[in-house]
Amino acid sequence: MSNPTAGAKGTSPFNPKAVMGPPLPQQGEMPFAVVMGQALTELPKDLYIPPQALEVILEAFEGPLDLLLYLIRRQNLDILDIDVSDITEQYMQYVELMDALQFELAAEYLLMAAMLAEIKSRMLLPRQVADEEDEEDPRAQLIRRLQEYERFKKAAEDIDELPRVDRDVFLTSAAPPEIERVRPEPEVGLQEILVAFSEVMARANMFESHHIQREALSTRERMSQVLERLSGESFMPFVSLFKAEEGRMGVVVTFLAIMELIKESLVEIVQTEAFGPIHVKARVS
Amino acid sequence: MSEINLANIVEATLFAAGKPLSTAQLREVFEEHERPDPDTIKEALELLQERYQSTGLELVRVASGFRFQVRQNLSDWVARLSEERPQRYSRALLETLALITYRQPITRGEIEEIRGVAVSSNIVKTLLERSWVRVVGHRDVPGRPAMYATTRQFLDYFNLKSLDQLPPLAEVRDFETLNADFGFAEPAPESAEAGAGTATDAAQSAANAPAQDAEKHISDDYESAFEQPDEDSVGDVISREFD
Amino acid sequence: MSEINLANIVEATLFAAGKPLSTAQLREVFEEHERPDPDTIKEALELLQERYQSTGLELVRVASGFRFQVRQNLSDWVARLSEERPQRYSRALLETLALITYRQPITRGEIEEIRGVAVSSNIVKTLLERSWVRVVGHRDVPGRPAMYATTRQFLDYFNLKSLDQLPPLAEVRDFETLNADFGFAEPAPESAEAGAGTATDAAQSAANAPAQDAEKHISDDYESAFEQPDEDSVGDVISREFD
Repeated sequence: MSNPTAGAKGTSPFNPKAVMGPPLPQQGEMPFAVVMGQALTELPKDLYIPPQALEVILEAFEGPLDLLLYLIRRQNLDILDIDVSDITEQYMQYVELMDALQFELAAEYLLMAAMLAEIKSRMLLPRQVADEEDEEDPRAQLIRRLQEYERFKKAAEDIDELPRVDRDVFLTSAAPPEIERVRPEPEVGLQEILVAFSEVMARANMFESHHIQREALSTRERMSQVLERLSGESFMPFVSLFKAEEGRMGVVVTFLAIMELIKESLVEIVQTEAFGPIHVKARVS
Repeated sequence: MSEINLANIVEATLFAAGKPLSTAQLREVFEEHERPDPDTIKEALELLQERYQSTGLELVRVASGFRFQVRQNLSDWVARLSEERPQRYSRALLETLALITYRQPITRGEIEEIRGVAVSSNIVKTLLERSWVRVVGHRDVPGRPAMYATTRQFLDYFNLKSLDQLPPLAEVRDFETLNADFGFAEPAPESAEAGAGTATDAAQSAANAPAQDAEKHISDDYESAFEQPDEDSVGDVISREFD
Repeated sequence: MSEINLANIVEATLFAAGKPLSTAQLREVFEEHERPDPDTIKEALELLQERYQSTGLELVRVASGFRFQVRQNLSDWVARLSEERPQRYSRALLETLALITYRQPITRGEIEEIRGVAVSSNIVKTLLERSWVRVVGHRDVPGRPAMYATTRQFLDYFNLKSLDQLPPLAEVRDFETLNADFGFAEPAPESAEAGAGTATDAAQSAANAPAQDAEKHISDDYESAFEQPDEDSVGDVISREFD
């Protein structure tokens, strides 16, 4: 059953293999890295950092807030009880060490150092209640930021513990049956064709042609029909292209269509003798 | 929680694999000390075959091993799952179709001349495949290009008795007359509203953005017969997310 | 050949889809005249639930719908199927994801403010590519930074039905105590930290598009849900999932 909120650190019931690498130390610290073959899970008490380890240590922290949190937690202190002065001292030592080693310091660490320095200097001065009306005490600000950061650091750990696909949850599938694919044809509205036509004609600037204006569509349609009937090589009698049952209008339209086809050199007409039958044939070069 | 047993493990493994697994591969998921022999695996497979007897799935053996597959008699339903939404035709295709409609018989070259851009083969192919357009002859010019015309199926699709029922060219330019002529306005005023809206929008966008239009011509060259389907809008997604 | 019935069709469809399907999507595989109503689909799902009770699979509901998945007590065996170890995610990525999850919609700048460190573009790119987060709008401040929110795919990946199934965000201790400890004279105005933060967010995005605003309200509701003790997310029985 899905039970997403279960799974306290290290006791995940979902998959013991979920957590890779060396086991987590009990105090909840992440191992920083393996330096010269040894897992580094804790910073040395005397704050001495082997130079080759500095880079990994810096990488182990997610920024100055994370480093500060670490320093506080290492002393087993509640954030609310921290002695800002002590922590500042330690933090400064770290930053100085980084600096001494020509380490390219992240701007965020220096900014934090400046803030800590300010807090420390304030603490040396007598408290002036009145002056601080509209300005927040940097200590309160820092502690609030630390607390806020810690909430999300914890939330990130919680998310990491959630059962997840391909680690704890495996999806299933079965081979589909043989499927005859029928792709549905797109729908088109007549309106769309008219709009498309008017747009293309507007672009081509061809609306002014009188020729086009006069032309009845029925003639065009009949032209296509006649051409199709003439698609073979043979001659057709001219009169066979007319259909009496279409009435006078049909005869006129067919006649116009044939005239237009002749004009466009699409068909040729042949008359072998004067007043003899006229034959029509599609032009073939 | 269900029992952890051999059949269940084999079942889970086959469904998670997404491909056929051999008996040897199935044995691999067990640690050495608990690994069943091939015959035991086969027994489990037989048991599973029975388990799925009256379901929508079946355990089958194919060349590379065993797999669960959907029963063939359910293919109609499963097919609808992946049925593609009907695509929309591209503007280039609609313009080509419109030109064939109004200027038939017409060659590809003539269409290109009016549109000012090449007509892709895909467009012509799509129209021929849909049986909306046919070749009615070849123009007697070098290359003997095919002349295209519309078909009866085209008229049927648009519910027209003949091309005559389309509005005359002179009126197509004027969208307001077009709607009136077409009788869009008479039976359903609302749909006429919608129709007029679309037409006007299209006309406006065509008139308003000559620069975009020029770009469009270029892209037309590369355009296929279909438009890309629209992605779900973000708003759509988020509102459903919390359903 | 097995019978063609509703449960079998739903079963086959879910297995063939290989991704979660909603009730609405399941109904779509039926032709209109035979389409069952949502309640009937739910009955079929319940029936399947029962059918798989003693098997190696289970039918579960996640954010985007229903899916069959391997029972978690069998994941040790199934995991051995794949050579690759499951991916691990960096702390930076997880923290960024946590902030987006619990503080959505949130900008990169706001994430950086809380984490006290820059968020690398790679992290944001990875989250977007995995479709775990998406851009839901832009904050109406200089630069118009993108606001990120989580997706249904994110919930699916973590086997969740909705955001309120996530473990609640840890409480912040009362600032009154804090001030006392430090001997500060005035009570910190930030005591209602979470509420104040949200209110500012809302005010900032108030000028944005109404659609985004609407979205935001939805997320607000869910955000407030995090602050309260979770009542029904833990060990939600499947039978209730069908309600």
